[in-house]
Amino acid sequence: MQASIRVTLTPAVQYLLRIGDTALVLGQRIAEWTGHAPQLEEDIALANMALDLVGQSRAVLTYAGAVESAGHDEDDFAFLRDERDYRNVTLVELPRGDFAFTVLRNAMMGTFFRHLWDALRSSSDPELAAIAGKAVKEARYHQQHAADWMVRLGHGTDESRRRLTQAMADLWHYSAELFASDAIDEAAHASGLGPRWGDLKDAWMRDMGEILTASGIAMPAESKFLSTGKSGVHSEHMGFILAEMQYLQRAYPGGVW
Amino acid sequence: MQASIRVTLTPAVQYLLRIGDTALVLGQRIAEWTGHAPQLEEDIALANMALDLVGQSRAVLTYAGAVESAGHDEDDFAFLRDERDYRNVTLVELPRGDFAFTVLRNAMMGTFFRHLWDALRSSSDPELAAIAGKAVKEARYHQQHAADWMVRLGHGTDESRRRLTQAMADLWHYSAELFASDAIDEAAHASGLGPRWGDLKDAWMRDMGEILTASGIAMPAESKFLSTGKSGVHSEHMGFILAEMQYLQRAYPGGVW
Amino acid sequence: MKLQERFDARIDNGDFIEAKDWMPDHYRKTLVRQISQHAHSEIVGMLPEGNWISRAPTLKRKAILLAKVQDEGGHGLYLYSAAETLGTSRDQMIEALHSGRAKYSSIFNYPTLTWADVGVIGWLVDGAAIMNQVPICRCSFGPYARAMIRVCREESFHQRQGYEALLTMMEKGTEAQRVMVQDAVNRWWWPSIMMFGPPDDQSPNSAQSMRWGIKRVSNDELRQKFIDATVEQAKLLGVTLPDPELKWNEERQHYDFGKIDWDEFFNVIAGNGPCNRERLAARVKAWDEGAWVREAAMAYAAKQTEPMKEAA
Amino acid sequence: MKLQERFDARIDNGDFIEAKDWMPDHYRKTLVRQISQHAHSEIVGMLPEGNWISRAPTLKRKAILLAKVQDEGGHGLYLYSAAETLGTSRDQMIEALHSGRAKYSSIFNYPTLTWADVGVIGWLVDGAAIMNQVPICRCSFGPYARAMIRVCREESFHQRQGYEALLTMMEKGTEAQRVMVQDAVNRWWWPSIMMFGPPDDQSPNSAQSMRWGIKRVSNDELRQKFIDATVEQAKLLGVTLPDPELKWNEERQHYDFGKIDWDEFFNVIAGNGPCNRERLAARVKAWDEGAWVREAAMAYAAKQTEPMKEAA
Repeated sequence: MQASIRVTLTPAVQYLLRIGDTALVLGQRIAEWTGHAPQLEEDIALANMALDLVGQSRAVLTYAGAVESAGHDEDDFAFLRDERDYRNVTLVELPRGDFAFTVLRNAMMGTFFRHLWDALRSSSDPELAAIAGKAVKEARYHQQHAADWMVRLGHGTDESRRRLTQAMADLWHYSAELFASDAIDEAAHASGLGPRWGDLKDAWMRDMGEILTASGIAMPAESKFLSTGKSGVHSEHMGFILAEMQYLQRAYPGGVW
Repeated sequence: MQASIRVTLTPAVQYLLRIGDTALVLGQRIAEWTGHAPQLEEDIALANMALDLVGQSRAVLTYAGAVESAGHDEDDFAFLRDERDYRNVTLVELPRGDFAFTVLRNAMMGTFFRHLWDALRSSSDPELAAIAGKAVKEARYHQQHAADWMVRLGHGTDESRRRLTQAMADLWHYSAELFASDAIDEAAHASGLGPRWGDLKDAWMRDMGEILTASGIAMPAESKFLSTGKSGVHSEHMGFILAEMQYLQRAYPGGVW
Repeated sequence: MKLQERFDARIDNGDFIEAKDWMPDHYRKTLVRQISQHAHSEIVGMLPEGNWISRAPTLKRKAILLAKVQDEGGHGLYLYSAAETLGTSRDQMIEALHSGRAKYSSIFNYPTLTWADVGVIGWLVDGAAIMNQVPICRCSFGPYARAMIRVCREESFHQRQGYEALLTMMEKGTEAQRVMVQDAVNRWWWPSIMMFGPPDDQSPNSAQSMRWGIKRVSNDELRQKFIDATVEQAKLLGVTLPDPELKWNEERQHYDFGKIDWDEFFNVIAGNGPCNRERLAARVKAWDEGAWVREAAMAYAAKQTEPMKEAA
Repeated sequence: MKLQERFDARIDNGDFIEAKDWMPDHYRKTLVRQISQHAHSEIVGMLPEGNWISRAPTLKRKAILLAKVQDEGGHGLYLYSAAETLGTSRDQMIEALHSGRAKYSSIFNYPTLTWADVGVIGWLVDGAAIMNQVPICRCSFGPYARAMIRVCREESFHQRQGYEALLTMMEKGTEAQRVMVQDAVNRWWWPSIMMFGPPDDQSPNSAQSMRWGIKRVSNDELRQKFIDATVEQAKLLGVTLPDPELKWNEERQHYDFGKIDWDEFFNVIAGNGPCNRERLAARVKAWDEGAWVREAAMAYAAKQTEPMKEAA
């Protein structure tokens, strides 16, 4: 049981894993702040966000298991899948960085999820639409929370501005992957399962433009860098996340938790 | 195969695991510097030390397997043992810290191993004595390398002195565990397998006293803190070391590497 | 001393003292010390369990653990607020923690070594905490009593979750998991029963706190009550409590138990427990590394109010 | 131009040029660029493999990997020394790397995602490197040629170890391990054959380097030789190379192969590969965080020589 599962990677399953894995890995990273945040209110807010993301991931992975029809539950996907079968975007696997890094990533991902869930409310699949209906409210809060901090950091002190600017330099170029549509997106679009992620780009750019303007931070030019976590080619950070996350399931075969 | 092994923890096996595990975990920590040291010469020197320590660990764990007679090889011990059965001292599992922290720990452990291997050359067991004969030369070099850096840092700049002093405050109190003899030591002493670790304390204090004097650093008073890794009660860092180190063996049952 | 007399009368009458009421300095100081220590315990207590969030073995357990640790942060928040009504700021209390002047519950100076520790903390540590805290829901200082009501409700939920996690492993799990649970119980049992504090005859401040209605039940009485309840739960769970002298005393109608190693207790309190330095260092690091964030938030807030001042 | 003539004659004669010999400025600059780039490649190349030291699956493999990465550090050291004989200090070269002016081999901008990547790097990347480097053992600049002899000997040892690690997994391992090996081959094959550089007709500096005896064999010729050798090794290993157009051409007595995606190559060189930023950031971080150590060592060394000066 502790050997990895083989996933039948149909386009629909891949589309769902991209969503479920992105939520899970971002939740894992955000949860690292618990007990270590700059102030108690943020410990609580970040733990709450991580909890929302883990919850979204559970719903989507469970649903992916139903779509795959190979008997895999949420935990099989989370704990017994090889790195190469994980389909989250690379952005969410980067180490948590400082608070500016986390706030910017949360703004980018909160904005993305908000529009993704919003579009998924009209999914042809009622189960996914129902998951989206709940999740979109959470994503709106995540976006707002991060946007508020972006403004505070952008207009706070010289140091907070410097750190937020550095975070932009480190993170912005990972956004291209979010919108690089491919055959998986086309299939989801064609079946009505969900939107092409590329179709969310305009709304994302508009929101991020507003948040950046309000924070007094310039939007960088597009680069030719394109990360590829969505197709299972991750950064070198991913292996360490999974080693830690999956260790117990791997080391206690047959365990019931 | 990926489930943990059950180790028959006779006193002799425990005595050997303390040595083999301490070398292994210290080697694992020192190896983290590879590619990230302050200068290329130190990348090489630290990798070399890690290599020596892994080699010593392999020899001792293999020998422990022979003593245990349950068919466990070095890799069973290293990769399929639970944290609670690991018997290294806590000092070596602490995160690598800055270069001053590493240099001080290497001085403390290099000095300890030098005297331990020296005593083990007279082990009643010829195999362990042979391992010790080779290892003592390596430990002498590790001690010397660390001692040289202690002097440089102690008499270098204000910053290097401040960092070395901080490392003393963080590390020194972990030395008590090295010399807290117990029934395991008594049994090794009685059978002639090896010295009571407590009997190495005077020589260690003398060497460390010299190194500290040469570095212009005061020796702290003894505290009542006593770490307990040697009996399998580790710090919270240990679980993360093992999750990373053991992941592949745990995730690929039946694998041949 | 009319104020003092009125205060004493209200205490005797079982009335709540509220923040703006007159109170003796010593009462105020005792409360600030106790409530802030309690708040610090919640915050420091986030660390040993937080240590397992990234490694929780299922997504359900990860969610439960995240929610629990988040609740502990929430408890810290209410308790700091309750203490602040007495005129000491949260920053002052945190400074006292970081400088080592203020204490937190010594139990959090033990490490969480396995996943079973998370369940055992829920069962034993939260269980002992609730036993300690339920009487505080009737404490004479209103804001503290009200905070404790909410805290206790959530803690007892956590305790049930911890016990349920252990029960799952013991009843449905593998032999390796049962070994893990028993090992965790072995390590946490004695520290848990030390959580009620030193024996009554060595607890110097208890009498005054009893008199003031801050403390309602004695250390030894609470400890006995906890042990009596826990022995039964351990049986149901299928674990052994690591005390060979633990046995039912028909005459006392209580469980007798072995001698507690108070030297260990006082050594841990004195700073020499397995994790004292690391716990405090983790809190100080989070605080120091977050300084620029708090400064930025304050600077931004100040800028927002400036235009208003100018307009006034 | 007597010096120039004598230099040309020695080159034509196949003699070594030594560091203190006269040489044209452009020759010197070309060598410094090439040797330092080579040294940087060794140092940056420690990172992708170093990434797996803590996770090596057996202690033997951990030791082999540690020794290999250590050797790469050693290669960096000889190569920096060889370049230093030309009048540029190691610090200057490192500064050029960190500022992005100097390059390193683009292959190290790909991530090591699985343990099999470590074996494949040994087999393909070291294999390609050796193919590139063997001719440099006959390069016209003596210190570089001599450094390369030692480097090549060690590299070919590493290549055999990498291949052997893969063979073990393919022959004795599980199906999951074989899938892992094939996946790593799929990802590293094309970047490996790009290591020989752009096609000869797009390689502007090659002619001059050939003329100077710094380069001995053309990019395309080396690439073909590597492919021919590797196809046979792949068969023995039991893996497929991910190029459907790869097939023996009886007439050419070589393997034909598919079109190389040079856009990818130039995009990675331009800084947009998967790991460019992280590799450079890791090196800069190590350097910056080690500044105080180097300063302390220098300050200490200065203090040691001071008394001597005073005595003089």
